[in-house]
Amino acid sequence: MEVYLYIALFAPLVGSLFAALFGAAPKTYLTGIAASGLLFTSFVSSAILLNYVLAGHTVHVEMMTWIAAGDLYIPFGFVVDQVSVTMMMVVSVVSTVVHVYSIGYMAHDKGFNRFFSYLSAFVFSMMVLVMSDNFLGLFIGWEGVGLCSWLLIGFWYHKESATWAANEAFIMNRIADLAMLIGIFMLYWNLGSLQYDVVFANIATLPMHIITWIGIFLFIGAMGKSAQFPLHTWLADAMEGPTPVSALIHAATMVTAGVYLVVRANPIYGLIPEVGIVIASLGAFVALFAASMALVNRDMKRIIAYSTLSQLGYMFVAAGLGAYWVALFHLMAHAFFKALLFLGAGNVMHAMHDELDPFKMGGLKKSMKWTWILMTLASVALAGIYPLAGFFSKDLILEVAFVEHHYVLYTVLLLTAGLTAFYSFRLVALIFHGNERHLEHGIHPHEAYTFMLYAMAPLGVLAVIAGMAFKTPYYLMVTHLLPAMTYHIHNHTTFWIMTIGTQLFVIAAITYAYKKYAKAVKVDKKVESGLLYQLLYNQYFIPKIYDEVFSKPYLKLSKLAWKEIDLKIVDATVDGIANIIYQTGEKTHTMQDGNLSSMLRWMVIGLVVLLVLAVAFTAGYNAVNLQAM
Amino acid sequence: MQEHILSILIFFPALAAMFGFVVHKDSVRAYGITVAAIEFFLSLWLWNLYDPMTSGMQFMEMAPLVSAFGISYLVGVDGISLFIIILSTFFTLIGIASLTEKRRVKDLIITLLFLEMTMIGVFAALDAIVFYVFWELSLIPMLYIIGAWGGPLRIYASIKFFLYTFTGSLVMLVGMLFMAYFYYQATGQWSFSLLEWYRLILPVNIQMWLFAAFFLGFAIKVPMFPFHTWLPYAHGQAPTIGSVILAAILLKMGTYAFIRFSLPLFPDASVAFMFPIAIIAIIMIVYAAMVAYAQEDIKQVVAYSSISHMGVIILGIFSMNVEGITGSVFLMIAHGVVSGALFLLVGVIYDRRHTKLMSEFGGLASVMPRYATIFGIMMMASVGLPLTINFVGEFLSLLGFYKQSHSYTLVAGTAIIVGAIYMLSAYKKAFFGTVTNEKNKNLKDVNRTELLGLVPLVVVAIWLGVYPKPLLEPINNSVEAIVQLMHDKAQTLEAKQRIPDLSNSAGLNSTQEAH
Amino acid sequence: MEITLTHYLVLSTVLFAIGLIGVMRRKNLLMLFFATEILLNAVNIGMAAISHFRGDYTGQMFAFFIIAIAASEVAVGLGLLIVWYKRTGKIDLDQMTSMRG
Amino acid sequence: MLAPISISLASLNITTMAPMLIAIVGALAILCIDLMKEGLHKSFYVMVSLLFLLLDLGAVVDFGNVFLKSGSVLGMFDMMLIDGLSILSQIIIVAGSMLFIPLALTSKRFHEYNYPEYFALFLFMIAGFQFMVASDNLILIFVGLETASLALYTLIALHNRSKSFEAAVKYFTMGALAAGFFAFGSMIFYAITGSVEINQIALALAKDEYVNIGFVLVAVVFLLGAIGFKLSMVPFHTWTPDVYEGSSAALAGYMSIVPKIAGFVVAMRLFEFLVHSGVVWLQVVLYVSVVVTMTASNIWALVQNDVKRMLAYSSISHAGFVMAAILIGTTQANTALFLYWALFSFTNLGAFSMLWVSRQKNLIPGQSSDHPYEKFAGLVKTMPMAAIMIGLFMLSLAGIPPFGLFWGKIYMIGAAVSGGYTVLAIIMALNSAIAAYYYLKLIVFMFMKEPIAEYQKYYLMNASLSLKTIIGIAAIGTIFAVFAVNPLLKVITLFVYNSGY
Repeated sequence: MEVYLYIALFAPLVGSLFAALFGAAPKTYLTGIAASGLLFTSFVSSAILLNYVLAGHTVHVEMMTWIAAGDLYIPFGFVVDQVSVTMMMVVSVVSTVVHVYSIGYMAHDKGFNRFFSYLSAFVFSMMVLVMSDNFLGLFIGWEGVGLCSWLLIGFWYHKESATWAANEAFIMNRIADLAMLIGIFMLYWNLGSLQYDVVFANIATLPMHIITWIGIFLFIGAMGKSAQFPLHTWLADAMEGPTPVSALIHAATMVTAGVYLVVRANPIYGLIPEVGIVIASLGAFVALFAASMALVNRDMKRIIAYSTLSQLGYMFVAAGLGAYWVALFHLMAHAFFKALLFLGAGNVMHAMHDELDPFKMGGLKKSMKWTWILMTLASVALAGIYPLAGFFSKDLILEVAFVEHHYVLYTVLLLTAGLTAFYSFRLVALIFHGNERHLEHGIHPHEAYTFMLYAMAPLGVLAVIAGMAFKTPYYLMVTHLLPAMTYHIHNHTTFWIMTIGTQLFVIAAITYAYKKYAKAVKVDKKVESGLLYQLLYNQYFIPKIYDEVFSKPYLKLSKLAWKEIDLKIVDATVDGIANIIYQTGEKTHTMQDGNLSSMLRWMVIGLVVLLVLAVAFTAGYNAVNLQAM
Repeated sequence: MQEHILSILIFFPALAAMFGFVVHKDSVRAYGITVAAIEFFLSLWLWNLYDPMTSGMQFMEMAPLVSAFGISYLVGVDGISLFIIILSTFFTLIGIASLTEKRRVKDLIITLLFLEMTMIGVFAALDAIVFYVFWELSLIPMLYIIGAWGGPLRIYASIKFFLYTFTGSLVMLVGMLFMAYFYYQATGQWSFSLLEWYRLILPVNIQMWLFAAFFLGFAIKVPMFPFHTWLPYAHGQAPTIGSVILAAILLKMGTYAFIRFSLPLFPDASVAFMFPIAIIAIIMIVYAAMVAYAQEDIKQVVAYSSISHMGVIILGIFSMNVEGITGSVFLMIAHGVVSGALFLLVGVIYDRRHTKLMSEFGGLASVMPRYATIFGIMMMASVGLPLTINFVGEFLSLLGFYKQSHSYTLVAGTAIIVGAIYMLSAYKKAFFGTVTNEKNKNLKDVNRTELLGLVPLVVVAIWLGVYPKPLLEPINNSVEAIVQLMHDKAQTLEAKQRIPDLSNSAGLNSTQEAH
Repeated sequence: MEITLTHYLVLSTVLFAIGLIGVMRRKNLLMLFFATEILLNAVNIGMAAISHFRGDYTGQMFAFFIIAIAASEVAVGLGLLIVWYKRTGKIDLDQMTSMRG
Repeated sequence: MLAPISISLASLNITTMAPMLIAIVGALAILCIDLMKEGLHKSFYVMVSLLFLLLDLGAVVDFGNVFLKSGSVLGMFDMMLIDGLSILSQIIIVAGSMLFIPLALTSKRFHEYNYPEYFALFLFMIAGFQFMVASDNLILIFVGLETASLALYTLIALHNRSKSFEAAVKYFTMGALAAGFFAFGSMIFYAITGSVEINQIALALAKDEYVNIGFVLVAVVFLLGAIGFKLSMVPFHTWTPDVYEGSSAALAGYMSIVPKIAGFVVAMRLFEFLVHSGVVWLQVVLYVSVVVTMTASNIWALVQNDVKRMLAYSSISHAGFVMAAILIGTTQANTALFLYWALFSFTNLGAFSMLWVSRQKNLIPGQSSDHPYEKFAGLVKTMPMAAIMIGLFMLSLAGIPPFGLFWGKIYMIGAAVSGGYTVLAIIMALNSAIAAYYYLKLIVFMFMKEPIAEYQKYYLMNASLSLKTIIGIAAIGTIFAVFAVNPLLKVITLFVYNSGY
């Protein structure tokens, strides 16, 4: 089995390096095909491992020593257990799909080879992240995906906005990474190891406040990667990257790493339910908060990004409330339909010559039938309509909140579910229904390459069946490792009222969205100039606030530190001391005026001064001696 | 020959430099590369001969020099100095091999070879005066390199570099003499041998003063805030090769000396000064990073980034535990590789455009993709991405200091944030965007000579990031000896508590007494 | 009034002071040399007097040596002065400032 | 009535004067030879002088052996005192002179070397210095001092340029004033103790427990003025830069070394017993004057435009540095003094010789002095070896290891540290840093600037084989000093310690 583990892990790396070989060469499909093929290999290996794990085994290997200093010992160790194999499957499936899709999507891009190199490198990092058997190994993947995210967001580096967004993403993640490092430090100094098994076995022996702090710091780390408030702004900006990237990284995999971390560290969080409540509350808040921003946005990809953010909130609610397997389940389901949604958006963008404003589109279902179907499917799944994936995973979270008696959270999530349905179908309606507004802009859309659609097909299937088909086997498998909590509303009436009510609520939201946007778009000036609309449209002014409160002052402070402190105080002091010495020389060396008289005078003055000192000293000396006598 | 390998390593370049006067100026570059390569392989051989399981000094050589005053030629290596020596030979080789300077190459190469001697001498010396001799002597070649091949402000920069460092080290010299005097009082004999000094247990108040005296010398060299202002000038004006050596090796002398002198000689004072120094280190980290962010000249960005990274090294050293000190030694090497490479990279673009202002560039990624890639890798290494060389050192240094103080480490840890800010924004300014400047349209990508220097560095930066064990193990063993020594010598209760006692732990199996 | 050693010494000191003042004030090189002679001779008086009062000849011996030295000094000094005068035609100190700083 | 004088010739111990007599005989011989045959080439006189100096040195070294066997020797009515200090300083004086005298063999003609009197005066001067150090009798010290000084004034004046005369007159006049100081100081000591022998004075003072402390201090003030003048302590230093500038570089170098070591020995004899007797005033005054001398002259040296003047100030600074030994007064410090000076003489010899070889006979228009910094601009490009040599000497002067002066410097600072003068040690160290600036300035000009065409033809214009040899010796002495330090230290410590210092 270890062989499969290594294949699953390193096949993407090989793909990346292979593509990198052609980095500077002109575009060749070979790179794309090879990378995709290797990923497929990785997927197959993962599947084999999944099979193995399903049989109740786990694989744990230690490849080699990485860091050993003092008592610290960190190997490159990898573990395939119920949790990581789930993640591996998600990652390898989505990334294989995205790779194949990208061959078409990036076909006309100069940086084709480079793109596959980055993309495969990302998959490798992600694999390291999920498969590592210790916290620092996870951190390698953690930073690795950050790097690839930076590379891929800024893939079109000639665009100012893209590079800016790339840097923003990287730096924001770094802020969170610091907290994560601190969490790791705390683990090490308190437990003497960073291996999962050692840590989780001994964590309960620590005092409560230390566990709490560890939990908090690790969660802050997770917040960065999963773009939780207040570190969320980078995710929307990250949409500057190519759309497959958004599908893979910023929807399906990387952003869920935070959730994965919390799930993985469940023995820690299990001990500190208060922190769990905070996580859940923050998750719920983000779910609503992000959904609200998605309501009015006029950028297709940003809408989906906010939706992702919102769904991440759901996952954190589940994780925070101790329903780790639910969180992981939603993570998986979400990965499928959200990636699908993004890839569909990619098709639309291609057809629309990179136009992103859905208000400039419309009626695309004629020319892009399959895309329409797939995106609608994904949206339905996202909205959580029975029997698609979202229903099983998302509604489960609502139930968790309800069962755990967190009715506020439940209400918020319910409301968000409605909002989700609304904005999802607002988007679908705007793009695929109504007038063909894009004709005004002289754009003639066309469907994407067939193989791209075929590539998307598995995701479509998964979006439909993932919930229905996988829930039970998944539950059985993963609860070997995660707390096996079941969330059943024992009162059947309540259960049915809740389920049907939710479904009706969601359907109502969908209908409203269709009604409002499917025919003609009426721009309501009054609403748009309203405070609420402006607030939402400008993302609660948070990017602006960050800019004003952090970025600009930091730059100003930096300039101040350089020009005023460094040059005018620190350096000037040094030069000042030197100058004082030099100037003293300049001023006083005129005492040597070359005139013999003054030279003689200096000598006599010296003598007289010494004489005076001698007399004074003698007088003082005698006085003291007299007193002594 | 094995027992004299250190002396050979030290004096071979100097001898070769003398011979170099005879070599014709057209062939001198080949000569320089040959000598540097031989020296590099000698240093590798040293590594090969080195027993990584032993913590004490190896290949010791001793010859009395001024026996009446206790000065002797005493050299040796342990895990701490071994790799810095190899780094020195490595960078001299890389530096000469990728030399693009056209003016008076012969003088430059001879100077570099002399410089190599002094660098190795500093790291191999175990006698305070011999150490001091090489320490001071290293200033002169550097002075010449900056002053003769530098930019428009080169004379100001070189003199500032020299005088500043010289002033600090003179105070340190007084400290050394005092130390020797103290030894004389204790034993009735003069000695400047470090190993002898290690045996002394000094009264705490004397430790404080001596620590301060040594500190000044080392701090200026490192350079620590607020003694750092010579560095931007030196880097800004120095030719590429000068900056490379300065950043890669010369700065390490200060931090190395902290480990070699300050910690084992003055354990109590080190503990007492730990937090003030940590504050300075934090200032270095954050403040230098901010200043770097404000720079307009890309070389200055790298220069200030050095200060910032040196802050982390200092923090690691004063963590007083094996993890931190091992990390800081490793980070010295890592920072040497990375900053050296970055300066080489800046040199590449400077050779083409004769400017280092970022506003002059933009969009280089499309004109010089290979260059941008290598720069990117090195930048990421500098930022401390895992699996690159810097991460191991930074992680261990911060991890080490976390044991001493949580809040300080939290603040110091912002290094990974602020570091990313200035590096990424500089990279963005220079490499991203569209090519707006006409002059940049037809720039040539890195050529073979330049790759000759850069590729090995990239390889090392990643190799040691993935597999740092060959270095970490010997470093760790030697650091354990030092930490144990410090613990044994510590007198104050605080010091006893802060410095871990390794004698009970399993880690000491391979450790012997340092003397 | 009996003349004691103190008187001699005071005289010596006064003469020395006069010499000093002369050294400081005189701008004429020749006069300056005279002033230095006064200095040395002031010492001679003191030496001779002390020698007498102590009944010890060392002081007188010293005085003789001082006289000899003073004489040679005059020889050298005047030599220099003459050359200087030949070259510049002046023996004014204020002219002699080609080197300074 | 005079008592009958009966002195045994043996007790006269006339051999104690042998070294000086050799020098004097040499001088007289040169004069006689000139009477017999005129117009001999200067090389003849140089070599004759060298031979006599060699004999002189041999005699001194011989005394060294005697001293090691049987301790100090007195002679000539106890006027002569051959102890370790006098032997060491005589060795430095004679050896230093031997190294300087070949500098007369320039390739260009300088008119003073055509006079045999020049060499005769030179030997007289050496004899004078030797007398000065080989006695603790104030009379003999005074006589020696004046003999040497008068000869030196003349040597300076013989350079036969307007500036030389000016220098000679200045030096002479101030020297006369200093002589007055010395005489007056001696007189006061004589008045309160009835003796002019330093050890007698010390005994007498100790006996009455310094009851006349006021007068003692006044005497000390005058002697300090006189010795301070010789050692160029601030503010008695004002002659130094002008005289160095006015005289030839060779002679200036000589002046920076030999007269000063004589002065140091006298100062050691005169002041150390007072310091040890706990005369706080003197300690304070010495402390202050050491610091002021070092620092002030360093600061003035910074702003000089002429290398020779810079070196003049630098040698004031070095003298101040070494004066610290007298303040500290331990054996280690006194040893350091001799060690420092021995090493200093090699380096300074080299530095001034390098100026001397590039001396031009006439100034070019716009040139204000003999050796402006600009003259050396870009030297490394035109004459790399010369530049490296000058650079070497400058680095040594700056105290950069491993060159000569560094070892003197650490031993001296080490002495200060062990003597309990830690602050002084730090001041001394920091002064080295200031000093580094002006030495570096020359290096900067040589190595980092472009050559100026007009000056180029003057480089090494004066060089001849003998000058190069001397420079070579100086360079070897400077570079390999590290190997000489240990034997030097051992010998010096032995001599100094056995002399009771």
